Amino acid sequence: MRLHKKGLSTLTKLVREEPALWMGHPLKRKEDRRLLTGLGKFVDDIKLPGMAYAAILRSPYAHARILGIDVSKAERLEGVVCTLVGEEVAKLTDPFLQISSPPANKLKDYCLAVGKVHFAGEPVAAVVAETRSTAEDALELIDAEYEAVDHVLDAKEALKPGAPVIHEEVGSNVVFRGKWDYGDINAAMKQADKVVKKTLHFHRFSSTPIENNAVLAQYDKATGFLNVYSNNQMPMFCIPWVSFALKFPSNRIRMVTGDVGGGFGTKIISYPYIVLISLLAMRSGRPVKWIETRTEHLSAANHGNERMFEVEIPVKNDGTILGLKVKAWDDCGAYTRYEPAGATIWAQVTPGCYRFKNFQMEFLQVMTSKCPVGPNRGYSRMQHLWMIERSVDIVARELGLDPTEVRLKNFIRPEEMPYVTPSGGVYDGGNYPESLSRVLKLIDYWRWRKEQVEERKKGRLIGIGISTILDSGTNNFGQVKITNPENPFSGNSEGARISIDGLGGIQVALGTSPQGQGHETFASQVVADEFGVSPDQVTVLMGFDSAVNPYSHQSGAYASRCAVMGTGALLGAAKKVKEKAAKIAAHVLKADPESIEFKEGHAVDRDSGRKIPLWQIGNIAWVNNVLLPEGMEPGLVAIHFWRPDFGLPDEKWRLNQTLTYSYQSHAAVIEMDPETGKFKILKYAIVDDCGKQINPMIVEGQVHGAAAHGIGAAMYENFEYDEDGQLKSSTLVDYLVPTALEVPDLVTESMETPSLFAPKGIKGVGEGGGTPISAIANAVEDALTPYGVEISDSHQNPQRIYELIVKKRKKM
Amino acid sequence: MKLAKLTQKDDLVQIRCKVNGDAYTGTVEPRTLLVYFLRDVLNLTGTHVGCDTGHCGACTVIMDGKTVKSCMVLAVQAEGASILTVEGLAKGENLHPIQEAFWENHGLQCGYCTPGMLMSSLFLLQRNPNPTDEEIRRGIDGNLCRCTGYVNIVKSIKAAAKKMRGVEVTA
Amino acid sequence: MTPKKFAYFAPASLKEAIQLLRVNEDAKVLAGGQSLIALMKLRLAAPAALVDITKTGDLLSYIREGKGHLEVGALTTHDTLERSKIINKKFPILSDAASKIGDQQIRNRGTIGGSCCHADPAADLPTALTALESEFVVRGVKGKRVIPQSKFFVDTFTTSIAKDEILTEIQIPHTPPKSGSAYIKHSRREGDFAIVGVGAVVTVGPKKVCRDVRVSLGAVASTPIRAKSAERHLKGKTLDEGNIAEAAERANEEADPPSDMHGSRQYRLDMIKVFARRALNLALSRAR
Amino acid sequence: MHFDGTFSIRAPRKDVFDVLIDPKQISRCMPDLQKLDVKSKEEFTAVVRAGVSFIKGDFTLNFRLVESEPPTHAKLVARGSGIGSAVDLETTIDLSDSGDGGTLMKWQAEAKVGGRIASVGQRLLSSQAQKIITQLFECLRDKFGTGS
Repeated sequence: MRLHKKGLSTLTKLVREEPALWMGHPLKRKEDRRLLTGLGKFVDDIKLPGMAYAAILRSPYAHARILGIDVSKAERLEGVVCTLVGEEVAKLTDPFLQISSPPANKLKDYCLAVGKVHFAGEPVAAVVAETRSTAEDALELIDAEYEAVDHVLDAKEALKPGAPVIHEEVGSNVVFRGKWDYGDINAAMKQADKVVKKTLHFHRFSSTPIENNAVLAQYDKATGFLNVYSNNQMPMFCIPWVSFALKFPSNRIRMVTGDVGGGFGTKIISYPYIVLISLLAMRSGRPVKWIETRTEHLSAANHGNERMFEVEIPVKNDGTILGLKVKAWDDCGAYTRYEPAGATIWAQVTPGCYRFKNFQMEFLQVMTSKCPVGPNRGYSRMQHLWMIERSVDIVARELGLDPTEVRLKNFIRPEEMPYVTPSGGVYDGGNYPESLSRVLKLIDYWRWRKEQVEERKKGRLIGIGISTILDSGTNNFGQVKITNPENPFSGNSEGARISIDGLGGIQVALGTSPQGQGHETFASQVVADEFGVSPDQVTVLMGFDSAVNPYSHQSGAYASRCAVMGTGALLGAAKKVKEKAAKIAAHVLKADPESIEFKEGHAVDRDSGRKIPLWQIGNIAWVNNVLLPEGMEPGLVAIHFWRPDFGLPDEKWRLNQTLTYSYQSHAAVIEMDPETGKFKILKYAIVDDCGKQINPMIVEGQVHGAAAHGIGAAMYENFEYDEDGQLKSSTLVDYLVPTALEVPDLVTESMETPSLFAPKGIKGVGEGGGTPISAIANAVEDALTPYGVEISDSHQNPQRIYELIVKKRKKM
Repeated sequence: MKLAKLTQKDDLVQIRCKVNGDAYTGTVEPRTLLVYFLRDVLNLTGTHVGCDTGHCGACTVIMDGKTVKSCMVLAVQAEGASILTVEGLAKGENLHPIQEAFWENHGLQCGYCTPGMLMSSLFLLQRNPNPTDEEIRRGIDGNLCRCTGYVNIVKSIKAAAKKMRGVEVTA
Repeated sequence: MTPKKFAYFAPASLKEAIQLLRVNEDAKVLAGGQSLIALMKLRLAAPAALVDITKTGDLLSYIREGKGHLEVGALTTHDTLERSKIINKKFPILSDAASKIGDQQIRNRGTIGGSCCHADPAADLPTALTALESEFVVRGVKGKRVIPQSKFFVDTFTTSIAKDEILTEIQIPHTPPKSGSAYIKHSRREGDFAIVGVGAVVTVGPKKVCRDVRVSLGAVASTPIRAKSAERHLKGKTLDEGNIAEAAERANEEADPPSDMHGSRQYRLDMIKVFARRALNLALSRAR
Repeated sequence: MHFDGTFSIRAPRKDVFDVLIDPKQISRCMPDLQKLDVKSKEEFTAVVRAGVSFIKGDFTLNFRLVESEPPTHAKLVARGSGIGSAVDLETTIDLSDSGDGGTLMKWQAEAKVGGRIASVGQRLLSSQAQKIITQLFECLRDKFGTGS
């Protein structure tokens, strides 16, 4: 890993104290053999005896009253096991928990629409049949009658008096309205040489993992257990939703995940489907499998938050940004499945990487007749960071300065770390100016700037865009108390169990439920270092099983938390096991437990040099237990739950919302075809810093993936609705996921500034904050400098760019 | 003229084909997609389904020497065909050089697109043992990946090409 | 997603296939199936029967010289077309089009005949074949007939092939010496359906005068169409940048494009001009 | 989707109006009528087979005559479903004398299609809807022989 080594900063070298053997090593992943040979275990690969298949009928209307659903013809079809409609669901279940405050929390959400449909694609009925095809055949036989009512597709429209109300029980379409106000924005406005104003729009897209949502539910009458096999990303976090809706005891719900084909946040809010399929399993008495189709996924799983901004930026002529005043409208679609979390999570990164202290944000979250939103790689921060990074470039353009100059002028300096932001965030170390200067070097910024001028003379339009953003990780759930102080969540926690069995085998179980991030590998590396063994000697359980793995109800893979939280939990468990193992070893070796260390598969007495193999300690602990020290409990296993030191929001909503603040600088060079509005990326470079790296190969892979998502969002992926509220991009024909021909080669380099607060100096990585969305928007605007075109949308659709050019040409 | 046996919508059709070298005979509904025949009937669950329209490529297998999307082929169309799936790549414990290269170069993360990606890589390298980056990217343009940004996949295929040409790979 | 039920036939000869099409209500020919099966899975199409013509034993995949034209068997795959030396040399417009269809797996399986019979107005090969004034050989109960290109594409997804006829061959008339051809499309990603697809064939006479020119457009009407006004403007004129640009300005006169999220009607009308010019220039550069 | 048009018809207004509100007459102009069930003068159900080429299916449409001001104005609404999709159609017809003893017919149609067709057939939806609706009105016009 040459790049990785190059990326080591001086600071890191100074603090790199103990010689870690496996941490920092680009170890080949332990998961890969099964995945490469077709032996991965995804939900759809599981077959249970007597299993039947479910299919879901969905609303063709964006907003309509359900007049009646007749399933009799479907039920008569040979091979159909049972059906379920919304009216029955309303009797069998309670509405889902809501995390908003009144009146938005009056919203009634069920796993099938009850009385009314609220977006095109909403489930209205379900069928269970012997085969997938028969279930789909049966859907065609259901007669559903609707009466369309007015719908609303735009957040600002949805606020107007007389606008259709999506949920009557709420009384309006507002989910949340809040004002963050720090420093003195009015004074900043007065001080300013200029106030830059802009209206911006962040579009809808989603991470679209290649594996769609999947649920297999089995109600075991004998044990009274509900066994749920799914690819949910936070299986234990969704337990309250499942348990309360089904009125089913939580201690008899078993949640299992195996290999998961990507998540990126989109698999967090699949609880309505878990409840639906569980109901069907209970009704049919059979294990029931449901595999979401791609069309279902795109139209009804969840989209990323769409957001509109009105921005005012007071600046000095030298490029100093004095503050930021923003009004934001967040469109969360028809339900609040994980909202209004998104209405606060952006505040993790309130000022971005910049030093301004005056900040005011009025934030409105609004419901519309569109697919509900949910977490999506860079959840809620990327919209905000895009707005900030776009604003910085707009400031540079309006002041006639180079965008890098404005950034360098306003960046928080490394010597100011740890840096407390106006909103109470505590940045845990980093060197933003260095990150930027490295990426400029990597892409050869100044050469491109020269070339740009030369090429422009020849009619060739080159654009260079840069962006430096924060990639906050390990969230403090205290942030959701901002939208509803009654919410019973705060902090974060994760569990791990380590055991050394009677034959010396080390087994590890974690609460994190991975979707491709390589948890088996990183956990092996961390534990191997603790016990002085090779990662091969450590077995980490794959997936997650609530009957087997230790967990907290905050367990899961989301918010870039796994490496940090998992390591915290692993270190705690290892400490407990080591302490006990040391006592046993000391007892056998007649040594002081304090002088026992673990090396090369042995417990070694530092003083005498005598040693005892791990297997022998395990043997004594579990089997040969007469040899145990007097009074010691047999067994060599420990569970540890780790939590970072988090607080609660104060009266001004100041709060450190995450533990770690990784950051990345991106630079894109594009070439624009002004005749068509289409452009291509000529070069793309990234410098990331996620603190100390456990496995630099995995880190680099996460950086690549996050960048590809951002590039896809910036250039290809867009959920667009027609005037009737029908999603135009509900298949991969129109929802354009980039292929290998669209994603350019990504040149990467990394820095390693250890976190000042997280275990081992690790920081979360993987979301990338949607950086390419701003880097590319900035590059497009830069390329179009001769036309003076302004980019105010996050999606760079060729037609729109073309139209902007045409409009300017007419004026020229 | 004698017509092929007239079948009805509900009739099952017999098919014979070879999968990973083994001969199979079975009956299927005409509408059964090849991917479900492989997954549900033959229990070869390495071949995945990721979309409805033949865009994601997770279901890619090699049929009579060429990559096809097995969700866009009816099982009955595979009558008499010879099919290679991801399960047929490794020889016992020995991984195929392409599998090795993906492993060494972190060419996979969640692993869901990987089986299809491997099949496309094999087809590409059989045709073109020494592809350029551009040729590699074109060769896998029918396989979507959401985890890797394709960077390490391209790298893996390059490394696999070297291995398959017998050139030693230096780290 | 799975198709609705249908009956499946794999006739052992073309003759038998034709009979099956005749006697089965609502039967559809299955070749590569790369468009049909997707539509059946989405349950937008639900033919009662499929007649699979790939197992007839009749030779339908070939590229060979005929009398004054090149003959391409209907089951020739896009991949074969893309890689054919003779097509590359004589009709680069077809290699251009074939190489831009879908992706490698689709090109491995999709066929030229299937693409033509499917008659999607945004498809690449029909547009390219329109510029080439190809002819379509179909076989039916009464034997063989040849349909000229101008009569072949009738409407969206509709050709003039009768219910009990099968397309067996496409005949591509040879172009005179000093001809060049090209197909380019404007699409979001490389393999996507065209927002605008343009085929161009030019024949250069003495003093760089345009002896003949044909420009075809895809995705801008219910069938591929010819940009006749542009052709008329260029014929007999010197093939220089100015004249080509002027002709391209007229290329959208016959178009009546639809709108979708990738391109509005107006955008397509504007793009026709851009891509007509580019296709003509590329075709000209290939005229030797 | 909005469509409209104007026709001249060589027939008196009253005759034209009577045809336009007669379910039997109108339904004959619908594409590939499979079944007609007239419940009353104001209400009928038609099953039509519609689509593009082989992409077609049966649609069950419930029609209601919601406004009728003989012989000048009528409004007919239809709601129905087919191919996993919902269809809502609202057509308004206004008749006036064209001066030469004939009738000037102004028609407007507002069509809403939701569900499978709308979500996967966007590229073709509006042109095909236009085709079907225009054909329907042209057929009605042709019943009287074309005007000027």
